[in-house]
Amino acid sequence: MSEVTKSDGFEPRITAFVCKWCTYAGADLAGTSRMTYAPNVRALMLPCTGRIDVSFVIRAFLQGADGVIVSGCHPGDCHYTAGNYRARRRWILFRDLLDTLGFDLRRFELAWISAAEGAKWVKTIQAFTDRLRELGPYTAMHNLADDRAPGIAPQAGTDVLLDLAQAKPDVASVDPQLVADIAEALDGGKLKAVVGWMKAPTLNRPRPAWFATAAAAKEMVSPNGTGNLVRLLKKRQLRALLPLGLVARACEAGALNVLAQEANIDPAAITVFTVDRNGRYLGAQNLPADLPTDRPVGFSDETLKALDQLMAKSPEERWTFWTSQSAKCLRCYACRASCPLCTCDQCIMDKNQPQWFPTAADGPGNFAWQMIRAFHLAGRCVGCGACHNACPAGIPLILLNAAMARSALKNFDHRAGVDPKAVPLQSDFRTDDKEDFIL
Amino acid sequence: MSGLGYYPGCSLSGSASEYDRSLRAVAGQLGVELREIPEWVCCGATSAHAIDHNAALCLAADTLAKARRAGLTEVLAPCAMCYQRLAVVAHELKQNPGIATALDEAPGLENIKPLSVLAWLNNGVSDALQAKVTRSLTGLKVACYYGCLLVRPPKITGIQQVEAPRQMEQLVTLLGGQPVRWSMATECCGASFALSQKSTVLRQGRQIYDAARKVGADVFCLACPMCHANLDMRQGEMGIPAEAQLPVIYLTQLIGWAMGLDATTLGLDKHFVPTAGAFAKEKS
Amino acid sequence: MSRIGVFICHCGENIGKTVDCPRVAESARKLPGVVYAVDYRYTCSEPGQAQIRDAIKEHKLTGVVVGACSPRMHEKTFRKTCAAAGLNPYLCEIANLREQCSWVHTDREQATRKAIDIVRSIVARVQRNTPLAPIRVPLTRRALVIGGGIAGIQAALDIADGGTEVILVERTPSLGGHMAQLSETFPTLDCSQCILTPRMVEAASHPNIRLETYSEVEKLGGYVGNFEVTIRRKARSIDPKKCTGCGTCWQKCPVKKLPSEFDEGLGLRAAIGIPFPQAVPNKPVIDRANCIKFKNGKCGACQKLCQTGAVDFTQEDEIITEKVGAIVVATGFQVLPKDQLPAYADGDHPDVLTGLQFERLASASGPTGGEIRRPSDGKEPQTVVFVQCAGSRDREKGRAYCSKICCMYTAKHAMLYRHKVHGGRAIVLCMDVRTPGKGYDEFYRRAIEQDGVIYLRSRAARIYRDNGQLVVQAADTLNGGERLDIKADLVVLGSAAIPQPDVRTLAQKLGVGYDADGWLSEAHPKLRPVETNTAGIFLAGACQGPKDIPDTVAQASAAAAKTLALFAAKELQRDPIIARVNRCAPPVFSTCIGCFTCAAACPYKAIEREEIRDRKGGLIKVVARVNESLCQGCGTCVSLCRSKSMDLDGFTEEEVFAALEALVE
Amino acid sequence: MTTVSQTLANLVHQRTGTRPLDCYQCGRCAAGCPQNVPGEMDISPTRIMRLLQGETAFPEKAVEYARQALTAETPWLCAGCQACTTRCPQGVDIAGAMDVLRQEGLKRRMTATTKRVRDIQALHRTFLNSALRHGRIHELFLVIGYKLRTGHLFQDAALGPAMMAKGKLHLLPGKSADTSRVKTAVERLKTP
Repeated sequence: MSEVTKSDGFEPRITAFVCKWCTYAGADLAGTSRMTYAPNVRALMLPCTGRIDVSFVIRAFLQGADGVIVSGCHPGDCHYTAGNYRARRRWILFRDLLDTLGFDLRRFELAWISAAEGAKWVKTIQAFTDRLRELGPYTAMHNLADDRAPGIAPQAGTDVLLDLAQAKPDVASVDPQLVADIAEALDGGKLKAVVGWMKAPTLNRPRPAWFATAAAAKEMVSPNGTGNLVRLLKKRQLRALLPLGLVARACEAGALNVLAQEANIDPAAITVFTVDRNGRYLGAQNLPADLPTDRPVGFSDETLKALDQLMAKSPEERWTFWTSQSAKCLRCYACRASCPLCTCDQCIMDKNQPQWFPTAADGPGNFAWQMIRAFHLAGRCVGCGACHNACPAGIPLILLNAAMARSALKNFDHRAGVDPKAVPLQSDFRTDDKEDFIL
Repeated sequence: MSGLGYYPGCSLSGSASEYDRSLRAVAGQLGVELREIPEWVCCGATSAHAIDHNAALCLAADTLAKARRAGLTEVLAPCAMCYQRLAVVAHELKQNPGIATALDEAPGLENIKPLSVLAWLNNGVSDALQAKVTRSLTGLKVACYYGCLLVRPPKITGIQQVEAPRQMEQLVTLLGGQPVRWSMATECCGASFALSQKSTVLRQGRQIYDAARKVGADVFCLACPMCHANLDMRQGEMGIPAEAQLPVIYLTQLIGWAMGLDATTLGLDKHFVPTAGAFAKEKS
Repeated sequence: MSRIGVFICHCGENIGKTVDCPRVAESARKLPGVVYAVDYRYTCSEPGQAQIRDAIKEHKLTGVVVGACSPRMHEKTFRKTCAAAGLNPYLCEIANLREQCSWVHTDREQATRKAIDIVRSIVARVQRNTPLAPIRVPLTRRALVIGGGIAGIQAALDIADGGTEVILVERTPSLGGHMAQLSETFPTLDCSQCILTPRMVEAASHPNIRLETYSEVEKLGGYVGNFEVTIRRKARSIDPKKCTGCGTCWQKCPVKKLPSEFDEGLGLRAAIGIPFPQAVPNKPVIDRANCIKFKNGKCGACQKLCQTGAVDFTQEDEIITEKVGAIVVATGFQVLPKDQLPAYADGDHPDVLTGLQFERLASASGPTGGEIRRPSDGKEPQTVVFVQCAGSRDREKGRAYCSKICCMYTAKHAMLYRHKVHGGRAIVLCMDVRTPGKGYDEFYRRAIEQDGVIYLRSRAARIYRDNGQLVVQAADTLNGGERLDIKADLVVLGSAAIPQPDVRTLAQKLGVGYDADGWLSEAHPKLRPVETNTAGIFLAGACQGPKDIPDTVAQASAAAAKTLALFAAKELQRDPIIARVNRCAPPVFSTCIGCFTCAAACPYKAIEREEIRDRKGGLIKVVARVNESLCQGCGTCVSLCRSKSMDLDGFTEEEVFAALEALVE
Repeated sequence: MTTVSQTLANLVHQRTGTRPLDCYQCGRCAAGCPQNVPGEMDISPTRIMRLLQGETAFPEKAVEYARQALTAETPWLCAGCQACTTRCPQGVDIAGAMDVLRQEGLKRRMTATTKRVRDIQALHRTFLNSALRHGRIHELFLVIGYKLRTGHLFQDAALGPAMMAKGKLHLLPGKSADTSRVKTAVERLKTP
């Protein structure tokens, strides 16, 4: 910080991520044309905007940047055909995430700058620097980055109250036709096991379980538990029991569709016993499982209402809310473990070469984790709320997921878990994807 | 079923009453309940859009609003001009929600769908229609005359075959008639210039007549009161001797006749050029 | 511990004037891992380079950072210098102190601080760099040319003359394409067949060319240098080895009244035969859809009468696969069918001709022997109206583009008509007449000045039948837009050139891009006009966009040159900036979980499935694998990989992270 | 002189969503226009489009070009048959532009003043007034209104009785409909 702070005023620190073929060349052109601009920017060259990861941006802010700019070839001009179109999708989603978090969007700039647009590079950098000089240091972010003390309780009076409790359902009796169908499939040898719910041994709560015989299936209770059964497919033991049945509510059916989309399961090896939200058995089917399409899959009306409440607050209020929430995070990763779609063998948060974000349960580490988690689920999360219900610290995690799902729906008419044959949201693009923030 | 919205428009309430009568009779035969839009107002054609953009939009939008209030989602507008004005405003409402606002209307007015007589007969009821044909028009050579606004412009009407439309020919064939191929099917008749610039109407009408005559047509078939007035009332003025004049028959009259309805019910007696001859030929 | 050398260049005054180079070198010297740092007046000069080479040897450097001009300027130079001293070139990185620092800033203090930051960042990055070696790919020296029109013939001949084997695939029974149908060619009016047929024969008899006529490409696998193509040889029902091309069969065939495709429906053909007398090869094909034998088992006259027993009704399609190293796509174009222009006499009038139909009418080998007679009644038309832009430059109902060839061929048509019908009236309806090309404008002026063709600046609104008479509705836009209804005996359209209707299917098979209209896309509109985005596949002729014969031939030769240049190398070498999926020790093998989010995003289809199996062949897991030959190194897959199991050589996660982290002191 | 706050070309763009500037003067509108014949339109539709282009392209002549377009008889002799709009290869709504020229001409009090144009305007005015006042058009009243406005008292004198005999012309007005909402809306749209 001290290096660039002039005695007569604040000098922002700006990190630029630029593509090699257009913007880097455009910045070179500004040099060969002997234009001048503020010296605050440090540019890192990447081959393509497609290579520019959200981690770069998060990390740049956490290590003290007051502003970050990402720039590459104009749509249609990508040296690699379409890297910038995919980047555009990425930044549309990511900016919506930042907005949900109450991030100061004036500090994150995007621009298409071609190799011929030296003047645009100069103008963009100069305007961005001037704006950041005006805004001053990004204290809110620096405070978060410096916050190495874990487990701070929410500051009194700063918390935004949301009607979003964790669910705690009781055991209920199951549709007998469901049990009969499952028993028949198991008896007939059509399925090796069926994943469903049983009563927890000590509590009056449903607990996930799998049933390998018709006799065992008598223990089945109504599928109204708080987790997502599809999570169990991460278990090796269960994977050995194909073909497999699964009692599926909308969110489970959706999650199965996503797994099929990502080649994680063989659709032919799964039978879905569909139930509606009241536990009524609708019948057995193969993937793709049918889903309601009237809203982002699975998100409850309460969740969407709470998201509206949150978004009605000012960005500063949202920032305070999320930093105080994230401070409660223990980094127990119950959210990760409970998620049916956190399928990585090795999570990026556990990777240490390089280690993008702190592993400790501190301010920057927790915050980065929540961002990465939400972003990795963008276009995938089916809104089951398992993470939300599993969080021992009571962080309303579902809101970030819902914000991403809403962004995907609004910007790309994308609903997660609907079509196993669809191209994954972030892998796909349309040449006419709409945004209004890229210069 | 809620029945089909019906917008007769001014002409069908006046000089084109036989179009109205024959259409209602045909709908009755087909079992389609027509529900006239309560308190409908004039669509403004052909003058409103010529001199007052906003008046043209509001007049037509008001009718759509009244249709919606009556619980209707589709509005049959038999008059080609009315149909085109309603279709234009439905299109315009999508771009310019201010029109609905000015009328104190909730959004979504553009979802009320205007229906031309061709769209109605071809898509909705053609099977039922075929079943009702009792009197084939065998041998009757029909010049199907679309005029302008039944098909144009395609952005509004959604009809792609705008240069060589065949919807009316299909219906005539269905009735056993023999549509002729001719060159003036979508040329203009001169429209409202009948009063203010008569030379246009006489010139265009004569060209249309000549083209139909040359290919041996027995009758004109059309679906626009303005075209009908210009062609039916003025063949004499065009210098065509009475014995060579061609009857000008509404599509619904032709259909009604094929269904076995009598001439008076269909208003065939209301024409300037006598129609009996054409049907006499068919009978023999 | 790494041993990095840092070389700060003054670039004369260019950097030195604004940036305090000695201070930058001095600060670099203090960085961890740096064992040598120096500033010099011109590092790119020979003594400057010698300084680097010497330092590498003397200080046993494991990495080099040159603080100088943009890497786009001299990265290659300095990497070569390092390689000469035995250091892997990819361990050398450039800190851009000129274009993005000294030249754009004026405050010496601030510029120097920025330079120090940049050098620190690059030093940190270089410490993470790994040695890379260029990727070598083996090469099959054999080319495939798809399409046997003039473009394909020319490309095949040029490649074959270069000493390389060529397979020339044509889907119709004969070589020749549209050029064989043309009467005369502009601007010289030489006879098209006279100049084309010798080339067809040459192609057929060339020792390096193998013809596959009446055949189509079914499937393409592999990548540049190593394609594997599947070709369907359609059943001719004739054994070409036995057939002598005597012609008895088509003379005796009882089905004679089929519309000839070659004559654009203006002439007739039999159910067996060759498309035109000069066809290459001169071997007939049975049209099974119309042959009586195939319809009801009777007839068989051709078989009975064939003296060599060449007719074989039982022949079946044959599928062959071939290995090739490069592909030239020369699939050509079509002209717009007239039924797509309903405003022009409902799109079905016999006396409204497409441009190609008029070529047949004017051709000495055509159905009328070159006499201009109208199809409806065989009369000689006294007024012919030529309607240009029939489907072109009509973004609302047709195609927005200019078809490029119509102005010239219409001038030619009008001229030919006037040559053949002396008293006839030729009226051309045009918007602008576009005649760039050698001798082209002179040709068009000649049509007006010498041959008396009338040009009317108008677009036809409508063409209609008036009691058997065609009437063209026009307006003289150079005379205030006055309406002119022209009575015509014959109308000839300047029909738009359109892509082959099934070109998209072919493009998808080949992995080649196409634009919204369906023209195949070149890699760069200016600098790479014959390459496609798929390495090893080139374009020739009108499949890429409407083109006349000279342009087509030029592009075909260019595609051939590109193919031969590719084949000139012993093996293919590529920059090793490519993505990789990580591998680690069992039982993990790779952190990749095979979600293939990367594969869906790869613009080059470079990501494949790899099955990891145990010794007994049991499947352990499925992971992604990057095909080195296809990957172009954009890194989009890395960003999409949630577990970061994918990485990009040259821009690895470690390298980017180090460079970013080191921006903060 | 009229102060022109907005070019005619811009108004056409606003009201039709298409731009006269897109016109490339191919003449297809003129070629297919039933009224672009001797004795009818004085300027071809193609030339009207060119005038609207000139109005934008040459600001120094904008007023003059606008005047030429507005005072031509052409917009008033356009029958609104939409053939031009339908066929325009550039998608320009030429018939819509004619509407705009008529509307603006009346607003700026700058139109052709020939007898036949005055007749046409009189009919339109009579018609629109009648529609807005009564909600529906009564044909006999329309004809009478028009004749009173123009003085063409005896035109088509024989047609009236003949129509009446056929039951095509009614002496008494039919139902009328409420237009108060429409009139309010028109006023609201006038002052945005």
